[in-house]
Amino acid sequence: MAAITIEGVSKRFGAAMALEQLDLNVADGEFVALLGPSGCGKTTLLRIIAGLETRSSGRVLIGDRDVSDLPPAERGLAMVFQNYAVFPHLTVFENVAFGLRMQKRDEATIRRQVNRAADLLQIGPYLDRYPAKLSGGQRQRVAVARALAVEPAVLLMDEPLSNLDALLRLEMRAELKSVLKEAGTTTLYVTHDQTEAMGLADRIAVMHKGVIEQIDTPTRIYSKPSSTFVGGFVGSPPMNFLKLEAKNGVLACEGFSMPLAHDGPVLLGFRGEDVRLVDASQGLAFAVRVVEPMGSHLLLTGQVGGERIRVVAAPQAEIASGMTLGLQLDAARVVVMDTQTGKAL
Amino acid sequence: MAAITIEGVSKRFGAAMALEQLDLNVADGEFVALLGPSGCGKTTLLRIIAGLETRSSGRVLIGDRDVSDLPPAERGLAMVFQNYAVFPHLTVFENVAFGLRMQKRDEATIRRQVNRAADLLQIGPYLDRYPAKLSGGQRQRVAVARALAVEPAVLLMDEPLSNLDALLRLEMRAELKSVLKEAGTTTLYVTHDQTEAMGLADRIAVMHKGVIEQIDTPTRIYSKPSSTFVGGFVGSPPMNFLKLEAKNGVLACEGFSMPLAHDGPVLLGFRGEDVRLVDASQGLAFAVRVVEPMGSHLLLTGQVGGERIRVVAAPQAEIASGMTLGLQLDAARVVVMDTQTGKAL
Amino acid sequence: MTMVMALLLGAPAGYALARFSFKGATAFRLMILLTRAFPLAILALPLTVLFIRAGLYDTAFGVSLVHTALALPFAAMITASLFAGIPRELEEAAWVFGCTRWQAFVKVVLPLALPGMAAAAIFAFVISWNEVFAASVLTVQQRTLTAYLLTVLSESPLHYRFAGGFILIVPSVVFIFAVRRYLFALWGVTSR
Amino acid sequence: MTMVMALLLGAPAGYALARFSFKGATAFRLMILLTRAFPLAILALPLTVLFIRAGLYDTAFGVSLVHTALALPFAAMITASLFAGIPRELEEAAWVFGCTRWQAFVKVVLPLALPGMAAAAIFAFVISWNEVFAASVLTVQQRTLTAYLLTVLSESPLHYRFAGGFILIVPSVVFIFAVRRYLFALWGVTSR
Repeated sequence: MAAITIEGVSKRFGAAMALEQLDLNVADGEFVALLGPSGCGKTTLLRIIAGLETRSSGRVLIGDRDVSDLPPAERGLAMVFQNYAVFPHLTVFENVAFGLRMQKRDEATIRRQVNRAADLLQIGPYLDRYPAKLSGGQRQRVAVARALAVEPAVLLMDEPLSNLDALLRLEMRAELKSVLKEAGTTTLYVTHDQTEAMGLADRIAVMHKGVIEQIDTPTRIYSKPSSTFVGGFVGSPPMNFLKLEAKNGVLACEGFSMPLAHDGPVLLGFRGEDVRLVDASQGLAFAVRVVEPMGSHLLLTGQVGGERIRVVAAPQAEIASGMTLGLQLDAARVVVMDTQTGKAL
Repeated sequence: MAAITIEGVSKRFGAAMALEQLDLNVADGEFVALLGPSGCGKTTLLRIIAGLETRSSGRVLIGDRDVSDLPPAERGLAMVFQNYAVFPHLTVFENVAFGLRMQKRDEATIRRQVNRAADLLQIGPYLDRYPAKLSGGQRQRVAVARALAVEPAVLLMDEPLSNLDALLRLEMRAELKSVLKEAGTTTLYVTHDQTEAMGLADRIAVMHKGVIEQIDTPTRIYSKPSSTFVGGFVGSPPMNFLKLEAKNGVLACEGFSMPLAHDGPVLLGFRGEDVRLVDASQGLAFAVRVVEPMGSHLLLTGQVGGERIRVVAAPQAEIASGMTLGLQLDAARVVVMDTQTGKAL
Repeated sequence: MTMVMALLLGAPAGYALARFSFKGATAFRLMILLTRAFPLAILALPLTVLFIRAGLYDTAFGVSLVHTALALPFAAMITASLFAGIPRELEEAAWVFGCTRWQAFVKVVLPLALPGMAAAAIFAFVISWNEVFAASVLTVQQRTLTAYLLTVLSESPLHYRFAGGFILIVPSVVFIFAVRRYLFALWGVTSR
Repeated sequence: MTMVMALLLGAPAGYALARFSFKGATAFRLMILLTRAFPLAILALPLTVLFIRAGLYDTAFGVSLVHTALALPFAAMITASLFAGIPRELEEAAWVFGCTRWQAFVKVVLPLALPGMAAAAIFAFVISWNEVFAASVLTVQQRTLTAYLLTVLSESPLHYRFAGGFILIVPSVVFIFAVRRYLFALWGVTSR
């Protein structure tokens, strides 16, 4: 168990900056998710921490040790890869024992630790099989067991669930969360799937174009995003943004007003489930274009002014495309962004 | 515009039955989604309708015409492929015009229809480009425009959104829905993504192992699944099932009871958002193991008796893993399944 | 040297012919592999007899015919992997949008396979160019290569021969640089 | 015939040697392609001179050496595509779990590449087997193949020669059937 500290890490690929002067702290025993679209640099950062990629500048500390120039083997970490990377020529037992054997532990210790990891991930019955005989979900468990068996100070995970189907992903997510909580391992988890990051992490670091846009708890990332990018990337449907004009210390539109110490155009962000749908005569006029019955809710897509807005309604609501409804916003559940920078005011 | 009628279509691959005596009707102008896990036969069925695969038995009718033995070109349909299948050596214009050119329409008609399809899908600015210069989403639009340009009687779509990223998929879904509603084309849409099927379709046909398990509106598929498979496959989180014992015409557990004309063990199915969370002393004892804050809601995974249950709670609820809560079910919002067949009673 | 020129036209034409209608099945691919394993010597015997009977032996047409025959399996293999690289969906899309199988092939598959085919043809030409050099020596002079070279060695200074050799490989090198992207794809070595 | 036996051991050993440390870069791959385009005849000249000086000409060892040299680019190409087929993540996983680069290669890459290598070696052997037949004729008898065959043709009845040839190709055929799955992968022809 150890903290991870990243100080001013940069990475250039030729002329392109993949990572720009990045700082990140993961506390001992904490689970942090690196969330971002593909190409945002999240996997590069993880690989720099693992020692599989060289950094252009900056330092990586695990615990209090500067591991920046050590080979992967000496950093005291374990990793779970996107395609599992279980060794096809070794049995499940030997796969899980691989790290321990490299550490030259004695046979009894290896047996004990492998069995413990296997119990935790429920792969005990498959220990003698070869990975080719296992399903994707089982291979995934083997990869996690292999990582946990060495009792690493730090566990790195690179989109470990992205190759599983939806149902299995949901199941493995809950399982991973309870297993890692039990093991208490410091974990850095890379994903592009916001539901995974929300469900698993203690804190989420949202990355965009090589910088961390926001790092906070899932709840705050969701309800108080620090930029339009975070609001648009996290949550399904994404946050809605309306362009409004703030005047005389007040931001107002039909059926809504809040004090704001800013003059000029701003973006008002709100979640689709945080509005009240009222009669068209009250609130913002919302022209419904598409109604999608999602079972647990109705997803309405439509226009307010010229802007596309998505709103969530109760599943029993009788709404058809072509209708015009009124939206009422709650000042406690909105964010205000700068139109130029896209950052929260 | 025409209806699709499938009568007793079977497909054998060697000894394996891919489709078993399948019947399906898609009304004129209707949008039906074929939903199922990979390998359930949904794509095979679509390809048989398109004429790209041979059937082992049965008939396919489009309108009132038996097209079972016609080549694809003479069936009067259009198709959108999973990987778009836009021709890389033709410009966008020529791609969209391809079907019309094959029908030997005159140049003015071609130009008019291509432009109309391009306007509908908003690809007007790219008509002179080659597909290699387009993004995935734009290529997807080209593929749809090419299909709509021929004004097909029937439109077949094979997971057209599966290669797009999450945000784009959400956008294209709403767009597709309004475009197809405007065009009024009879559509059969294959997908493994239940949110797509729910959002888009007038009716959903849930397929499993070569048979259609249930065909109904999205709302009914969601709230009244006809089998445990449908309940588990549709909705996220999937439906929960508890094993209970029905006695003397009553099905009851703590805090819940409903009349049931069946004796013996049954499966009680309910949705995670349809329960009321109460004090542990009332209702079913629910031991929370994992709490995932999803922003718009909390996803609780835990145990009732020995069975895994997923429940949705309000985002503000203060619930931690390890707590025990009480569940109260609503008799109007449950389904009862046979333990043997998994079918609704 | 006229013989070299004749092959310059003859051999690639032969390869091109081989490519048009090919669509691989496993059995066929096995047969191709077998021809690779078939001893050339055994093949050469009846062929020579046949050639002498037909009056083709030691003529440009005869050599190009043999070359074409030998290159056919290679050409089939290459074109098979080229066609395999063209997604089936493209052809299927063409069918759905009104093409017959033949139209789909001409309108969709062929235009897409052409660049790769051209590259393969050039590559085949380069190989054949080298073989031709050897072949011309063998057929016309009726001596072994080594024997021939030894004779020449004793007759002409070394750097003349090397200069001649260099001129011969120049076109090969130029072609290979021009089409290397296709070649890597053909040989299945990814340029990661 | 002793020569055939010698190559049976010599040639595959040569290929195996070539495979161990290879990891491809674009420049290197280009060079390999160039050697394919390089006229054998030019190469043969200095080689022959060298061989005569070293007293290797017309010996089994000499032939196997030449064969190995000629097969090297082929072997490098094959092994490169074999190694490329082994996911990088497997090696990286080995590094993370405590291996040095060399250990990772020995413990992970090599065991995975071995079956493919064995198949490639056998295939190379099969090709070499055929070449050996020709080579033995060429080197020992100091005559051209065609000339030799024509001589034999006039001396022995046809079906004897065919029978002999058939026996020669039997092992090739057997081997090829045994390893065809690997061969298809090597040649990049998907057996869809």
